[in-house]
Amino acid sequence: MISFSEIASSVHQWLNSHLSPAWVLTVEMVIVGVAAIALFALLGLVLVIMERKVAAYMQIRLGPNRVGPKGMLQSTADTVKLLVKEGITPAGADKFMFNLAPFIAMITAMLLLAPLGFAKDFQIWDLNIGVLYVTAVSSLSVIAILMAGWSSNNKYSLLGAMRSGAQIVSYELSAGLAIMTIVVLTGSLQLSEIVESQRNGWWIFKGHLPALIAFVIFIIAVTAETNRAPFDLAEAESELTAGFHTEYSGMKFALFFLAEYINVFTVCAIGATLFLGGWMPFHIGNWEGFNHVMDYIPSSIWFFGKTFFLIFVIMWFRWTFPRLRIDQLLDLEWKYLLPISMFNIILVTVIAIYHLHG
Amino acid sequence: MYSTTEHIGVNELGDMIINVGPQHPATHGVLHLVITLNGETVKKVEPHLGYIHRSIEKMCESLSYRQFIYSTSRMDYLSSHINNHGCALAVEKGLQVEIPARAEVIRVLMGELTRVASHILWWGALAMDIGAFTPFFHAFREREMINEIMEETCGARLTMNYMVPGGVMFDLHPNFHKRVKALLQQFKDKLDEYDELVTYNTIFINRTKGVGFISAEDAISYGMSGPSARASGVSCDIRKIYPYGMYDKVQFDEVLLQEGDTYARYLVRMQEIRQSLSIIEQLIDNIPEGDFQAKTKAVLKLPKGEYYSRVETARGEFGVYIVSEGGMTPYRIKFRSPGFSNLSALDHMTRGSKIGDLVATMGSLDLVIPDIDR
Amino acid sequence: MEREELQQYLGGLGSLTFEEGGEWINLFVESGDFRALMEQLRRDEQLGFDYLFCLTCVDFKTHLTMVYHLSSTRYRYNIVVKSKLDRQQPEIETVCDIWRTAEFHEREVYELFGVKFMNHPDLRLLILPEGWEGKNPLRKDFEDEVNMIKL
Amino acid sequence: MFIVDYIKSIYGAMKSMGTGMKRTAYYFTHHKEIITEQYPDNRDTLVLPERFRGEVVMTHTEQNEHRCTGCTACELACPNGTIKIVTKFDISPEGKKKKAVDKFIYHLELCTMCNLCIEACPTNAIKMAQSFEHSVFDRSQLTKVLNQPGSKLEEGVE
Repeated sequence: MISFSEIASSVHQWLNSHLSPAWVLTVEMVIVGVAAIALFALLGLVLVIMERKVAAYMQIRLGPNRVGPKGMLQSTADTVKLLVKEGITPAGADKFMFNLAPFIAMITAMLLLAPLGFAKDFQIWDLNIGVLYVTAVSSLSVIAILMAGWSSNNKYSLLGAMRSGAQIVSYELSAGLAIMTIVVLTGSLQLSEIVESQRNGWWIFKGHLPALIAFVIFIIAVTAETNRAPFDLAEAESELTAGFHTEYSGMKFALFFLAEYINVFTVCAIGATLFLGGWMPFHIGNWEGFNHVMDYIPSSIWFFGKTFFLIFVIMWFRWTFPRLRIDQLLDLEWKYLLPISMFNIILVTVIAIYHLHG
Repeated sequence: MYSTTEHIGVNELGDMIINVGPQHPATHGVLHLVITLNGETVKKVEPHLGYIHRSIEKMCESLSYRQFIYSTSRMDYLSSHINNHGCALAVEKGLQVEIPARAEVIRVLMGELTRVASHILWWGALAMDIGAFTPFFHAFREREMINEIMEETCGARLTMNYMVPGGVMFDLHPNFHKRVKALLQQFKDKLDEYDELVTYNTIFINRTKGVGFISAEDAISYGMSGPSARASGVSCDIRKIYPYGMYDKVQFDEVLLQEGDTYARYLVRMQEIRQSLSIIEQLIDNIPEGDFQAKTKAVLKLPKGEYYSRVETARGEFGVYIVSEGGMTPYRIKFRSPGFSNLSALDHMTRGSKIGDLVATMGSLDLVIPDIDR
Repeated sequence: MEREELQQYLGGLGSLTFEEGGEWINLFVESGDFRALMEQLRRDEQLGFDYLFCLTCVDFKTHLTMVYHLSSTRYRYNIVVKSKLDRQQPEIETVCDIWRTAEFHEREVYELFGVKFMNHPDLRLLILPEGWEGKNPLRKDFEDEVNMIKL
Repeated sequence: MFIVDYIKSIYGAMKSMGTGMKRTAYYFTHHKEIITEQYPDNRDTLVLPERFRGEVVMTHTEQNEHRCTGCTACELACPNGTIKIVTKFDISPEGKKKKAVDKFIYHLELCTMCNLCIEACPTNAIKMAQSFEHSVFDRSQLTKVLNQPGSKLEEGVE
């Protein structure tokens, strides 16, 4: 069976046999860049249509069903529409900052892709501080939002940006602590090693209660960090019309939109890697036959399956819950999530010291 | 109309001034609020009205007593039938006509259906204000059933114009009974679902409890009425205190809560849906036979004098004040709309709260803008 | 109190004239005594008219009449207080510190009828846009060639 | 106890959200509950109730006869000036002049579908049709003449 890692290594060998090592690296980087952008474009389209369909079914509607089979090309059509629309820069805006912000949002979202293991031995950059890199880069996204909100010269945008700043900075903490739980259990910051450590069971199953608590906190915190409902205060529709991207239109708006979905994808992929074993198949103890069938499913399908399940959960939240108020949002973080995750990390340290985990 | 600092956007104290509306998702129409903000905290709310003012009162001065009723449907379009009822009552007071029992029952039935439809839509809209989108679509499912009943019997879905002085325009449609029964059954199943989705949700409770508080004295002083006032413990249900139509012959409770906050207003309306359904349940099997319209003259002339009728719409007390000089048209009509008074209390209720609270409070008042502007 | 009793009681409050007929007790008061009477109606323990449910004005071509519909939530009395105003210089004391709902209603009457409410804290146009000061659309002699369609 | 309350509040919150999510999950998996009507596609099967008020039409028999005597009762009953009746004088066989309708002009753009004209008509000449797709590109197309050209008053209608 052809796997991603085999394709990658064959491409690598072919390039090595024809070019000098420096050129090989350059060509590979270009290939990776193009592949990443293509993946993002595709992911954006898929996630938008998925969100709309999930929302529609939960709201007893049909959802998009006109363009393409069952409306599956709707988001493509929307993208084309947004591409040809005029991108207006408001007269009072800080033009440079205003036009820069959507690209920063996009670039930070793309940077997060680097350490992800999409399939077995298929990773762009397996750096040894992968987890640290993820937490560090993901907090950059607040800069884009603040920039967009401030430079728009619109009071709604400003309010939205300020809300989002407070929100992302606070939720960084508990998201980081939830990730630390797994780091403590694994003893490594390298994402490939974390995946490898789950060969005999995913952390959510063998990590006892602390891993479960950390998982729940992680999901809540990343929902907040990506500005998704019920934590979408930055764009709170009924309060601030569209929040920080009120003034954006056309492709600049689409980039923000895309960045939001890419962020959702990357944080869900990280969640899947840390807690649900990344590309590791699902195994049950000694059921050899069952485990064999599970092994037969390609690792990339496992990875994307888990990621999309988490994305679905986050969408599920969005279409069920009302929005929190800004003070309640901060209450939730500082009074509930942070103390619990601090307590949790002590608990997990005890478990790790006594080697109670599998 | 505007203060000079408004164009700058910041006042002398450094507070930010924001225009919410006339086009804004939270105002459900063309309401324009100028709010003064200190960070996230609301310091002052000032409504600017008139974006949909059609001067219905002036228009009615040139319409006959048969004709003016239709225009009141366009005021509070969500409880148009009850508005029409109020107008018909005022005209009938002047004409001294006896309304057939069947017409009375039909009027009350339709009125309660309208109330349920209005409350259901409000439920969805409030949930949407607070950030939950799904309830809005679920609300439309039940509302659609009521609209279909209206369409079948009255001939229109929203602005029915089913009321004529002396009764109603048509008899009930043969399917009416069956459809209302189906509706009652549907609500039995679905009202609990509403509770699951919204009422008991922690986020919803946190967003609404203690938000937009108004005391009973203030509610009376601001002239509030309807569910918004009853949530503060003000007994003001016109159906109970000054019964009209059939309301003195049916069993229902006036829902009163003491908390006076957004959650109480929410609960009052949810309870009122159940009360209205019970009224419908009592009446649907006991519709008396007979005429649906009393005989009236082709040209109606009210004797010289003043006539005031009060009805309870989904939003509160609706009053029709007719001054007649004895002619074919009213000399002066004043519509006392519930939304206008309820809106005047908004500033008092939201001072010192957050923007999110302002939106929640505004949603809980159930404002319909054409009703405010008239 | 029954209607007659109430009427008697009200008669003792000052110089009023009653109008016969009508659903509720109608009382006329001179605009000079108006403010004192309204305060009494609100504060009197026997009456307690705390709910102003309708405030409007009627243009009778020769004069304007302010109409206040009052209700007492405690005793469920309803009365109508009226006051005749001069059509050229309509002026009356505000009641918006007694019933706060009057603030908006008086602003509405101010722009639609041109009645000036003395001591009103914020007497500006509420519904009509800028430039409508002094034009009073609900008066009987108001003409608008463009928007009014005569049937 | 503070800790007990704290845990209880967390549990209660989780439970309430769980019930909400269960409800949306139910609808997500039960596609039969979908109530969407796909309007332009279901035109063929769309049945409007017979009382639905779409626009005013004048009924004509197969012999191109209508029942309108031109009494202008509907014109007087209309609150918006939607109906304008232009009358003419027909010469009856006996040589008498008789008032008859020449043009029944109906302004759909002014009509609020209040049904008062239908109620006022003494001869049941007009009725409400169920058509509701009224949009046109030019406002003048909304002004209609309801009596068909060459139509006559039905025999026996006074």
